[in-house]
Amino acid sequence: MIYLAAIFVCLVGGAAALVTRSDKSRPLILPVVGAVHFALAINIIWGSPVAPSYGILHIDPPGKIVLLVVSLLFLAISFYAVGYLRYRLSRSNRVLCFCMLMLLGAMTLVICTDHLGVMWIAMEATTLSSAPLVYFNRTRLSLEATWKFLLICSVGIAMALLGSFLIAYSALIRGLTPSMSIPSLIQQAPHLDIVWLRAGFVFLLVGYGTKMGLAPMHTWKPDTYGEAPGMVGAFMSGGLTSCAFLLLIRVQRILAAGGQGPWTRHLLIFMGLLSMLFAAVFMLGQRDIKRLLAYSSVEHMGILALGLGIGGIALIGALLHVINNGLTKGVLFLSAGNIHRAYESKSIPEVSGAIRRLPVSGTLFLLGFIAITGSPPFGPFVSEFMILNGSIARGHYFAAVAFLLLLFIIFLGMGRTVLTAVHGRPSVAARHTPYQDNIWTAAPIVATLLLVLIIGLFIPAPLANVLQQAGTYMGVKP
Amino acid sequence: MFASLITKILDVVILLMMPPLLPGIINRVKAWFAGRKGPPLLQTYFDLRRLIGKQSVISSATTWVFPAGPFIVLGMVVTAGLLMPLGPAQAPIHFEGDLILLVYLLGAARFFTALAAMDTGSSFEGMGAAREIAFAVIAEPALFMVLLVLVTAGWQSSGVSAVHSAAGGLSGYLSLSTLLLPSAHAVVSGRMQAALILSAVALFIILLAECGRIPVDDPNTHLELTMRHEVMILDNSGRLLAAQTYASSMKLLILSALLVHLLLPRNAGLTDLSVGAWILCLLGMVLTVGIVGIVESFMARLRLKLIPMLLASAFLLGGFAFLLLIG
Amino acid sequence: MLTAKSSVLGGLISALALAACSGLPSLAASRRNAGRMISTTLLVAGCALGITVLAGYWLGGAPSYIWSLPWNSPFGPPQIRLDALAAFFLFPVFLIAGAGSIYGLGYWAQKNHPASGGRLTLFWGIMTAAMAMVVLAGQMVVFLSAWEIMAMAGYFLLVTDDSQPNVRRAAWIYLIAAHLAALSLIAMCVLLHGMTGTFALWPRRLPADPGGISVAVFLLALAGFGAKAGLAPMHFWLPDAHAAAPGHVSAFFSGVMLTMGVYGLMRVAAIFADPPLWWGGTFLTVGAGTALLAGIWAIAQTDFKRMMALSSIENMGIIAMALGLAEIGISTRSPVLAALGVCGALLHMLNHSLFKPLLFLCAGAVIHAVHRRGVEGLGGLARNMPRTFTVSLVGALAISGIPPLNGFVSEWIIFFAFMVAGSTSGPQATAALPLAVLALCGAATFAAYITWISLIFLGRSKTDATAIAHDPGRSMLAPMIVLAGLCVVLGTVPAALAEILNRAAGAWSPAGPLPDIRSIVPFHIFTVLGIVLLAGAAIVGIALRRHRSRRAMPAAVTTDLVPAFAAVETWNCGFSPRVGRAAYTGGSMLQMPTHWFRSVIRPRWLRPRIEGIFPLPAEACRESPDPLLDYLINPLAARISRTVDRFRRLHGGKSQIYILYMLLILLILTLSIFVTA
Amino acid sequence: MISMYILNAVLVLVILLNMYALGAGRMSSLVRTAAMQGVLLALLPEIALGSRGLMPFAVTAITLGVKGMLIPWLLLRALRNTNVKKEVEPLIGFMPSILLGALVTGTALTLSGILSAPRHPLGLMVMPTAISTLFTGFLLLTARVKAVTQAIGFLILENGIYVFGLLLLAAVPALVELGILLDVFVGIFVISIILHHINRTFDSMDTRSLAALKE
Repeated sequence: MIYLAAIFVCLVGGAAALVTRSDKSRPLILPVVGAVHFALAINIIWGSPVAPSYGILHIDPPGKIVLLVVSLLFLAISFYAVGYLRYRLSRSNRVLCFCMLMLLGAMTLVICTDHLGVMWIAMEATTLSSAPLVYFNRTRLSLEATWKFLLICSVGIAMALLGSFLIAYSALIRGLTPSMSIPSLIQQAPHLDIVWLRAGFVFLLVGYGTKMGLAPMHTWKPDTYGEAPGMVGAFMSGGLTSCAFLLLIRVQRILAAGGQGPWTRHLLIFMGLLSMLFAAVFMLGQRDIKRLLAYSSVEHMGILALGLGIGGIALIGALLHVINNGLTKGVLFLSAGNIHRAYESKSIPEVSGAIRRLPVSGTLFLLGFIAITGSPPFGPFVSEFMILNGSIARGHYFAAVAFLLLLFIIFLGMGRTVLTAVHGRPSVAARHTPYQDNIWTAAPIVATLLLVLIIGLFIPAPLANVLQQAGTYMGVKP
Repeated sequence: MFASLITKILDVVILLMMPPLLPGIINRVKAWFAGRKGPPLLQTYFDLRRLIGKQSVISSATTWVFPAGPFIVLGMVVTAGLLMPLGPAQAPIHFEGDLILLVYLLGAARFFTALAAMDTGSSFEGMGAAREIAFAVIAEPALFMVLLVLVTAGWQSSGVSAVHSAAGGLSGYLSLSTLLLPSAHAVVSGRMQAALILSAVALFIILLAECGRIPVDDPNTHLELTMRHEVMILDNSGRLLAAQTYASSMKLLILSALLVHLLLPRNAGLTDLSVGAWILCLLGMVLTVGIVGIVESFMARLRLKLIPMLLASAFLLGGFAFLLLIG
Repeated sequence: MLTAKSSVLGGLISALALAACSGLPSLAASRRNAGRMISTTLLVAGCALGITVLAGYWLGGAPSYIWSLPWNSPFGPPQIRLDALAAFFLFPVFLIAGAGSIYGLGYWAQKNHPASGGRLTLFWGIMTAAMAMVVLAGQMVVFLSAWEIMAMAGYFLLVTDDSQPNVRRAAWIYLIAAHLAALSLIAMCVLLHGMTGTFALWPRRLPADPGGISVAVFLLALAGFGAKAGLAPMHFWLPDAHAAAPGHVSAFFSGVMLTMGVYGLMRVAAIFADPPLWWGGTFLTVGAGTALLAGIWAIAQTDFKRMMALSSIENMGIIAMALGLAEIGISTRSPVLAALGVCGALLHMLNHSLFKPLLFLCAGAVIHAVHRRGVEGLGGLARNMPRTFTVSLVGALAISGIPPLNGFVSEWIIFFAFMVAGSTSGPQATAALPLAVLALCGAATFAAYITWISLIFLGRSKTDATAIAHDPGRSMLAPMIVLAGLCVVLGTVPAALAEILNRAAGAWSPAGPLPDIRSIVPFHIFTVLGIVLLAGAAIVGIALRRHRSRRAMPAAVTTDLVPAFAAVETWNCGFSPRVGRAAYTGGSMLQMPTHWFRSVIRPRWLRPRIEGIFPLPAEACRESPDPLLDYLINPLAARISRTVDRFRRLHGGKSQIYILYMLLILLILTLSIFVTA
Repeated sequence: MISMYILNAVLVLVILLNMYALGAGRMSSLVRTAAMQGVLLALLPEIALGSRGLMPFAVTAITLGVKGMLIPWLLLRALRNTNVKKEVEPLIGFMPSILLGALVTGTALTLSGILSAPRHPLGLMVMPTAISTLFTGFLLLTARVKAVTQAIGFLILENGIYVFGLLLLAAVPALVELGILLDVFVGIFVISIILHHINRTFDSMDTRSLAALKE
């Protein structure tokens, strides 16, 4: 029961966090859990050639990729958290540590199940456990952000529940035994009622799309990521959204088995491009670096949806992009968090000359920007290139043109702010804040960025293997 | 072989000896029209001899560019002259594409004239140099257009198109000495003649501009504000002035030779040693400068802002000629 | 036993690795000069190794090599390929990178710029390696990666002095253009992959393309590579970037980075065995337009680095024209025209990457000496900086195409190609018309560089800014002298390059072998001409050797050639002789052509109001910003940002509205349920 | 058969409660309406399907406790504690809201034949009721000013999904069902806590003060 072990580790860690008294030593639980979880994740992903299945607990190849991202990202964040929380001793981090671990556990459950109902439960659990994380700063703005996050995501997740029911209903209406388990749904798929199946997909798309942050359900994202601590933003934008995307992949697979593949693809391409468009519009002239990153997350969710919608090599690209986006978002949010600490502001023009004020974090932020906008030699370039390649190969010329144009606009919007923030001279006030880069807050970011760089240069064989598995699983012809 | 040696020597002699005559002719023509007696025909020769013997006055603001300039200019113009067939025979130096070199050498001469002028640091010389280089921006394309017409006409009349021939088959069709010396077998069309006449008109305008004649420039006035070439050499004296004067008259010779050859009938079939042909060519040059003199007698210097129009019209004439030719 | 192939690969890879890592010591020891010295040594060693390998490669007959690297990538193994064309473009990369880095020792000295010096050195090395890799790339992903790394490294070189707002602005515009170019190239590569089914670069001699994809490929390549080369209208980033960068960085950009665009254009031009005629026509038109506009814009500039940048654009336009002629030659099956065109383009590219860096280095030396960028207020520097003056003059003569310097040879070939093109029958003879543009550009270049040379070095100083100026140190002077020497050598002995040109042209030609360039171009005559002219200049020089006059006049000198110079003041109509300020300025020198072409240049006249009987002292000046940037791009950007601002209200903070969005999208998607597939 | 009558009667009651919720002018009555709806729905499986064992019974009991008592108590406490106005502030008026709700309900009822599964033991009323309730929830979420009203809207939205879930009781394992319910409860619980914080921090329930984060 290796899946349960991975979840159990988080629960135990959470319990330990609750009982630990010292705010100084409590964060150390995070790296411990992170390391164990990572080891278990490695075992799940590469431990056996065929993933074991225990009842509703099972991991599919796309899930392995997401699990890898989540676990890796958490590992990096957990080390970062130790350094970060040293600067935040003014308030208790008990809830923060507990909820981070609960979030990890819930995400692991999302990944390691093949039952739509359980997925929903776990997904709702992620919403609930991340709400206190958003409210960590205890300011009016963070309260407002939490409220909006909670309200919109709850409504969204309710839609997802309805969608899951609708898919089961599509079996019922044809007189079949309704089920919410994915293997049996795949089996039933050719006989399911098309209209209800499609309706189920629409609701699931809107529901999990909300969690993913696809436009126009993305409205919670800038507020939440803007007000949450950087590490929380990193974990949510890199891990949580990837989990939501995983659910869409799984649902899409059911639809495809039911012969509705082309229809879902059109929807996904539409939503993907719409998300990129919204992100592009709101990134132009965005002065708040964390909100900027939130919109970048919206953009990349759009890219993922687009890749899934296009299919073929683009789907492999999208899966690779899950890793690239997750890790790069980690780099960006964590370094933005450091900048936020150092400047006690997250908007230009207060933030300027970050490279001078924080040579390491500033440079990392800049490199993260270069990576996330799809510049080689970083990973996102490879995956975006694959998506573009796929869209041409499969005849989606309009999508390809729109994709490139929107990437350009996004580059403009993002570049303007990021470059203004990193270049120039820091203000006098910013030079006298206590924060300085240290090994805890810088090394995890450097390591993450190195991984992004490695993926950009070449795909390590084990990873290529998992990608290939996922491709075969999703019916991509090599 | 012997004949070609003779013609080459003849060519060099004309090139070196004849230039100072031309300003004299112009001045005589002008004087005749004005009803004056005018200076002697050989006045420029006398001036040159006197200047060579004189001491130079050199500004302390200058560098080596100033004294070297006139000699470099002279060297460039003489080299250019060696590329131009003055009579009915091939020039002393001729090769594939020498016509491009000719323009570049004249350009180099202009470069150093302007540079030497700027070396004095005087605002008067600056004015002259500014005008010189500004007018060149329009005059140069016009001159190239004329040459393009010449090349295209030459190729069309030869009946061969080197573009389609394989490796290395150009056989001299881009050389002034081939293009300007009509062969008896040339194929001539009315269209071609019209194009050549048009380009000759263009060339005449260019000649007026390049050699600093009225209506573009006034070589005689000493009101600095109206001058171009003369004001550039305002600080030159002695041998420096001699070199400049000599070089500018040689430029006049080269361009008028080009004009004359452009107007020779394309199928005239001139031979190297025919005395008549030599005299015809020389007379043509004299006639050309004579016309320059007539123009100078009857026209005033144009207003500065009209000069670009004049030069642009030369360019357009060349362009029309080309289109006429290939149309 | 090393084969020739593997030793070339090994040599090139080590050269690239040396270059790429050369900045690390300097970055690590940013406070000390030693790190910088080690870095520069490493880089120069890498460049020297690269040049040595190239020399060996040429001597070995320049065969075509392809290496597949053992590497796991979703796009097949990365490939590196070297052929004669690539080798031709590699040479300037190594040369200018090496020369520039030595120059940088003095120009951007570590002790004056401890922080940015290390960064500059680091990205200089990365840029060198990336550019070499762009040329060597044999696979799309390798190429795109190298391209983007080059663009980014260029950005960081550009923002070396990032405390200056104008530098940041120029860098930002550069980055926009670079990104636009990169995206175009990504799209181009994807389409190429769709066409050929392989990720290998560069496809050659493909049969005709039945679908219309090749049109898109061509246009995207033109946009992408054209933006890098600075072809109008994608040139808008270039003048500001070159003006804002440190001197040797401008030299690097203009001498080498722009040619990467040319390289790409050449590769794309060779895709089809029988390219459509309009390809060549488009190259020719775009090139002519670029050269014309840039030539005219250049003469209106008073900031001489902007002027030089515009002159780079102009030269890129000339190269594009030559490439267009070559392409027309291929399309019309005229090997002579094709050979002339491609050799003209290649040679002019090489020449430009010698004299333009030289000029930028000279400009940098002047800026270094007087700490100002405009030509205004300078003058008379030839006396303070005689060596800089001499090399600057060589550069100016070379770029103006004055024989016997190298610019003349390539311009001669291109003129020649035009004349050959004009001699075809049929409508393609109109291809000769841009000859006029080339002539105009030549004259405009003349005008611009005469102005530059004379206002900076000649005459009298207009202010006392020049009083302390002096020739730069050896580390700055040596690269300038080397480049100037190369300009002279290549101008006098162009035949030395003939074989290399032949091979490079052969490696380019998409349609069979081309005729030997030596059979068309009389290289030996250039050599004779060069020797004669140089000898003449030497004679004049010797004859003008000054020596003291025997007469007792103060400061009177005499020489063999001109007897008895009497040194007096310049005659100035009786006005106070020592007032340098009355002389022509950058603004006034080329005011006339600026005025003629004002509708294209769109200069801004800043005229003071002079009123009253005793008016106050006033200044008038002229600015000539880039019209495209000023009248199109900036207003457009402002309008777009206003429009976008209107959309921002969508995110107004009300949760009710947000939920309404969800309801709306739910409704829309629900409607799509009933769309049958 | 009798259970079918009761079922249909309860469902009609749920629809009526929807209308009442849309027209309710006082916060407390709105809260009570939602609670009553929750209680009715919790009892529904027991009434309609008879006893199915211990586990579903436990589910019913928990639902009753949470939806009928805990959540209303939390919400009412939030209302009582402060000096907020006790009136519901509509963005779309009460009457138009009711009309809109009625329109959607009517449409759903008309289309019930198409929407429902043939021969489903629970008959034709479930689907229209679910749609009506869902829409009511959405309307309260989007057309009311106060944060508490939004929470209640969400509650009603969940009720709608619950009604729909009745059709699929067979498809969902009891453990999963329990999990879903638990999540819903914790969700509403967390929302209530946040409401409480909002109340304390802003001294109002007005979402207009919750609009500082915007572009």
